[in-house]
Amino acid sequence: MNMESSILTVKDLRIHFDTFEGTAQVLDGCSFRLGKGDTLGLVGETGCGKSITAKAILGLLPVPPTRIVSGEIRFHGQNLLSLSEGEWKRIRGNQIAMIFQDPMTYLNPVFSIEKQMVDVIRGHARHRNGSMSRSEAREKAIGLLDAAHMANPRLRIKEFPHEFSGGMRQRVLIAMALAGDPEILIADEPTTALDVTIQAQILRLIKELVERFHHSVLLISHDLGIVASVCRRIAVMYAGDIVELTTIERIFQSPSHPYTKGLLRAIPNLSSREGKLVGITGSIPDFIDPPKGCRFHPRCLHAMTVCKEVKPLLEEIAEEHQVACFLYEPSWPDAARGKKAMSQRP
Amino acid sequence: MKQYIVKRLLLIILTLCGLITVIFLVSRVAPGDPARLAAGPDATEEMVEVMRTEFGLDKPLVLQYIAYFKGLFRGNLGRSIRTRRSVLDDLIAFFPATFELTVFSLLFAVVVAIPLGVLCAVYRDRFLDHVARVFSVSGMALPMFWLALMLQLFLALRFDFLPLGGRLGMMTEPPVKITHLFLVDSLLTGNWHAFQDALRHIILPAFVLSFPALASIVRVNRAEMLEVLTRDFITSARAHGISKIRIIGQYALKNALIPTMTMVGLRYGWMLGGTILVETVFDWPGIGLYAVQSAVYSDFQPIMGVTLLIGINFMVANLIIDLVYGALDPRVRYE
Amino acid sequence: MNDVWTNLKPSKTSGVWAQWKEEHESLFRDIRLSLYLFSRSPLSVTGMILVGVFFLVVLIGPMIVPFPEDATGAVHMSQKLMEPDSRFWFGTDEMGRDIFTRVILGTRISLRIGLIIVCVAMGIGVPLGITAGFIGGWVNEVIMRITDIFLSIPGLLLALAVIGALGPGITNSMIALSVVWWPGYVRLVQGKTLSLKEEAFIEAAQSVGAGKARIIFLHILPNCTSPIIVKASMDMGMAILAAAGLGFVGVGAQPPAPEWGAMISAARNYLPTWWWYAVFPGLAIFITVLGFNLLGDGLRDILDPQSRGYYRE
Amino acid sequence: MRARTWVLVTALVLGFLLALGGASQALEIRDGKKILVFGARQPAPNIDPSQYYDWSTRMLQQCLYDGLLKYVGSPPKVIPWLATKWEASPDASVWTFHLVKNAVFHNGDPVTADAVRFSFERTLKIKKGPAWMLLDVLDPSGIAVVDDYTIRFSLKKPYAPFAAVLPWWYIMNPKVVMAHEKDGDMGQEWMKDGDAGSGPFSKKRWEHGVLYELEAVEDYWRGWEHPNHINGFIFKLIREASSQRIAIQKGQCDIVEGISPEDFDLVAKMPGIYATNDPGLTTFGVKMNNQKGYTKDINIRKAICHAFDYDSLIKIYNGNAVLEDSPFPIGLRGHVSLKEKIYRQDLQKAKEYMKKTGYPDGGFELEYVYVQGLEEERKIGLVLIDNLAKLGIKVKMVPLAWPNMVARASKMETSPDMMAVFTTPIFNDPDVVAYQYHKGSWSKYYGSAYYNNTEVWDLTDKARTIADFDERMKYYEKIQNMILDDAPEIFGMQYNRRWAFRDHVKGFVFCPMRFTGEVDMYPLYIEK
Repeated sequence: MNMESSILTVKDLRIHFDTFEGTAQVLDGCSFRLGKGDTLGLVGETGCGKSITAKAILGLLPVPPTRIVSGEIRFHGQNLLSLSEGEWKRIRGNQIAMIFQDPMTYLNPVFSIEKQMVDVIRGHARHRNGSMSRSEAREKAIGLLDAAHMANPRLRIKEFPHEFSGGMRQRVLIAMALAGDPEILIADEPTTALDVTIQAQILRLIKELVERFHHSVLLISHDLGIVASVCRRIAVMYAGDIVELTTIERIFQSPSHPYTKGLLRAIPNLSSREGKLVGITGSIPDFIDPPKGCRFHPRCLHAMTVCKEVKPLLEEIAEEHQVACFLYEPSWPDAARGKKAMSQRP
Repeated sequence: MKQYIVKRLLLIILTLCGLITVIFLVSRVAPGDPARLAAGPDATEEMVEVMRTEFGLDKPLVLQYIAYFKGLFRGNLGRSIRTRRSVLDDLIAFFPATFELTVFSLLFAVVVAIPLGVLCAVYRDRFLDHVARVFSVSGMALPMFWLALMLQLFLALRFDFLPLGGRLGMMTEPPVKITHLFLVDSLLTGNWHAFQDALRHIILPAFVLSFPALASIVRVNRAEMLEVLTRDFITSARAHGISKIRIIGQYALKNALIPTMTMVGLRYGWMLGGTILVETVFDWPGIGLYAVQSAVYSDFQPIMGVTLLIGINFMVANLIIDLVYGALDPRVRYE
Repeated sequence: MNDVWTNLKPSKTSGVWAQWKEEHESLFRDIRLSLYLFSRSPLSVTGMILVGVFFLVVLIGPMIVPFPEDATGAVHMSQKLMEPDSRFWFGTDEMGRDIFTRVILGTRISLRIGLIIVCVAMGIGVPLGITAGFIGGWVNEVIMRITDIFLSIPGLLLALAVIGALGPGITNSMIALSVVWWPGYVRLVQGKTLSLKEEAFIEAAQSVGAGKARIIFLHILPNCTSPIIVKASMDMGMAILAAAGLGFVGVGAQPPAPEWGAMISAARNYLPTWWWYAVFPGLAIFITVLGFNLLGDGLRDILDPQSRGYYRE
Repeated sequence: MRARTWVLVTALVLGFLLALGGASQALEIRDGKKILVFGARQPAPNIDPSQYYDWSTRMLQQCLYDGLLKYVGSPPKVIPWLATKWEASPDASVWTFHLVKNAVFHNGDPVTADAVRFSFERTLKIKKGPAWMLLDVLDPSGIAVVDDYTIRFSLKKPYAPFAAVLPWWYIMNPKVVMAHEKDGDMGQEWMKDGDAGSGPFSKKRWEHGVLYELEAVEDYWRGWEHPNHINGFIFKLIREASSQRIAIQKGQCDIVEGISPEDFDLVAKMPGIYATNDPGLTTFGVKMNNQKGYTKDINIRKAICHAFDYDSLIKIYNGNAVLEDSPFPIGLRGHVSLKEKIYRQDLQKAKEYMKKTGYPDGGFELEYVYVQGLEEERKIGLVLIDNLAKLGIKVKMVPLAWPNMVARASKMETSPDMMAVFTTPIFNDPDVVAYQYHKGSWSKYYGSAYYNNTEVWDLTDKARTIADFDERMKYYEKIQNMILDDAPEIFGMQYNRRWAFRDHVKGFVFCPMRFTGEVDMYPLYIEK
């Protein structure tokens, strides 16, 4: 896939998070691209930095304690990180919209769905510098809810979040996300909070909508299955690094990174939100002083001395297939490569 | 909803009965001899007896207790030994002043404190925030009566623009009594002079009385705002490009107001207690002053009357607050 | 953010003892966190210092005051109402007594008032609260209804009524204030106990057949301490304030005791000309109470974060 | 931006306050009427002359009502008022009064002998307020209306001071009172705020706990002494000494009654203000329980009398007081000065007396009971603590509400070791003071010493039955000496009665028979 067609480019993004115990390096130089109509899945254990990436793209990270140390997020060539709050507002919802993890907590409990959606819709209208009357906005909201397969929206729109089931709320959130018909839709674990049957419905909904409105999608999940069902490409994330980036087909045919392999082995019990992989021994490392070199090496069965020293970078090992692992460095040991790798580290 | 209110009211009555009992028992521990005071210092034994029968103090405790309840239903709260008048009359005469003062103070506190709290939360750890926090912490540490004296000393004395005490200038004819609240009445009757005078008189006491309330409401509101602003629905609102003003002024504030309300209700009660001190300093002719003087005289019928009245006030206020919840929070259901 | 946090924590494992271990692991962590937060909040530190100074003054007061006898009933009519100067730092009062001396020695009275009221209140409130919360049922009902009665009117008023009966005096005002103070603790502890009863580790403890007493003393009480400590430290200030209030309306401490509130009420008659008489005791009250409040605040922020920016009576 | 808004807000608030700022006015001239403002610490919740009196109440009663006679001037004289003249039988048991013909009540009814009879009867029947003064010498049956303007009192037993009592028995209009009678209460309920009098002023505005306004009866039957007499006055409650001081200083009041001695001296020097300073008849004494506890021992009592620093009393009043030199107040009819005998501070003597007791160097504690909130009594207590410490006696200060104090005094067992008491002779006759030491006064607050000397009692009883005053004097001289020797109390001082006036207020006449703050408003007039 080529540079030009990509509308969102995340390059070498480093995010640190200050806690009283020290600085957690939660994102350590992650890079990926998202093309037009492209659907990319971001997979990894809970807390590997997926959500942070997503929030970073929408500039929703609370600063402090988070700090964006380096890197850039380019949307149509414009670096979002350099935007003012005012400019952000034009992007959010309008061009890039987000569907959140937990529908229970992402709706304001004290306002009716109508009010919340109308506010959103009119807000967008204003940014498109054309205003919109309440009633118009209301009609549009009802339309969106309908599109999100909400049973008799005209009535239910009056209700308050606590009167809806989890699935229904997620539909509301999706409808809201669509309100500004954005180019990019970021779905952060859109189904994890829901029970399995609902999950399926919601996924189907998202797929359908994507096909209908041709959004580019960044789907974040800890569940390979889910990603596979929606996305064309996939990025595997481990402890703040993208370790493997390729298409769905390849990931299942020839998973390359040891961690990816582990993931695949672990699929059955992956959805158990324990944040612990049965397939792989040990658990996600401490972000405050992460392992030197490859962050995965303490858990890696194939760990070599170099892994403990040098941080591997994403390297093309095949068409549309990048891996960050020294196992796939053909001419290793090679001081130069090592040095190059070193020089990449801040 | 209806049953809920009824239930609450019943509970209030129950509590009041308990309250009466407690105070009644307490009151009868009093060593003093009320009849003797009523009779006057030079009174002969014979005269004291006259009083004793008149106040029903010659009957055994139980009978007095029953008698008190009986009287209560007939709207008779007994008689004050100090003022030699029916307690009910006194309360009717003095309560409006207290009510006006507390409500005015509370309004003042709320109107100032809530925006201030919001601002502090928004500009957390900025100059304003620090100032407001120091102010709010010290607000609760300042002895009301002392603050009152100091204000009298510096505002009322040094610069001569606020009166020292009282409810109206002694030359100002009180406005026609409709609600018995001077500010309201004078406005209703368009008596601008009286209104201005009443306002001038209420400013200092109201400020002093509202000070602690103001402080604590700012604290609560600030804390709540800070907490709410970290919630997910705020993030999503931002993600959908809702403007900052709206997020803070509506989405966050409405959530934050719910706990704040509780504090407001609580503070109303504390204010009623505070009147004891403030009215003493500002010579405000309300039931706080009435209570103090009665207590010093160990004149008990009035104390019971005041306790009862304030108890009712406090509990009803809290009931109202709970109803306000409903308006603020759709999740609240009254069972 | 949340997922990062969960990962900074050690992963959960099941089982009573493991849970115990976890309890303690997190305890150390909490302590580290506490110290960090506390030292980072200037207000808390100020409070700490003020309270420290207060206790210091209580201890060495008698040694540093110029005229100790002035606090115990000596009078010098010849030097009444003298302005503050090098000899009488805060001036003298209507009986020619050194106000500085009396203010300093007043700390002892205030401390006594605060401690006694808070301790008595806790002594009554905490057991009742636990009983109510733990046993529940009608016991709970009865206790809480009674508590409500006492909470149904402002404390100061109730105290006033009680004093009206017992007669004025410092002891009586302390009794009166204790009488109105305990319900706060019942409410606090009862609520906490109720919520704790639901907690996993309590149920676990019960499941392994731990006795009621054991549960109360090993599980519930320790978990109530933080809020209690916080409230106590706040109440120290509030109690002192209330007692001063009673002293001011003239039913509190009696002469010649150098109680601040009483001093101010005597000083009223000498405003505005002899302003210093009223000013200094007031400042003393203010600073003391401020100290305890700030300290309480700081403690709450670190010990009892869920109760957030305020606590309820 | 924030900073600016705040500045703005504060500016606005201040501006607002300034806008509200009103000048405080002195004497109010309301549509040409001269209305005085009298600042008082004590309310008058019940002005029924038959039910109650204290200084504030009686001040208003004196304005609304007239008595047969009236006290004026210092030394106090009893002058005819509603009565023009009167005769007493030689044994002082039958008294006849002749009334003025032109006196009318506020509603126009004439003041007749019937009204007088009614008023006395009412008070005697209700048995409240001043009733005690005559209760055991006069029965309703003893009151006879001779004709419309003549009335005769036949006492149960001879009572020489009878006439001296009458100024405090006010005459009420029977028609008005009985018109408001509710279930046989003789109009008590209504008379609390009612006006059934014939006095120089009538009721205008009654706001309990705040103020009472009275207006002059322009065609008062006795006329007015000065053309510029006041047309009314506001009895304004200002409970705090310091507030009163500010009120007079700022001219919000024209007369104030209760500011601290220190302040009196200050305001007296201020422009536009003058302060009177007249010796009063009110005595301060520390009554000791003569029959119970340590103070039962006369030597301890004398020791205490000698240990007490009398000058501090004067200091407390900033020099505006005189020490008593006899059990009877200086200036009271029948007082005899005992300068050389009276107790003064002399620690030597005090210690000697202590030696005669079981406790040569003390080591016990005495209670000092005083009225809650009475500044002077509190200060005196502090002085006692200081003084008696020198004898090794500890003093415990016990402030009590007045009723509790009276209650404690009412029984010998509970009557305190030492009790601070102010007493004002209710009428100008030595008997009134002598009787305080009579068994008949036991269980009264002024009898709290439970003074026990039958000889003194007999003399007192005898003296009150003699009509000829010079004859009586012999007895009273003896009585004063005997009481002094028994040292039943610390004989303290008589403080000066003080009021501060704006200097346009003229015509004030001091009369020591009136209570602490009480002012006779009738003679006042304005001069500007």
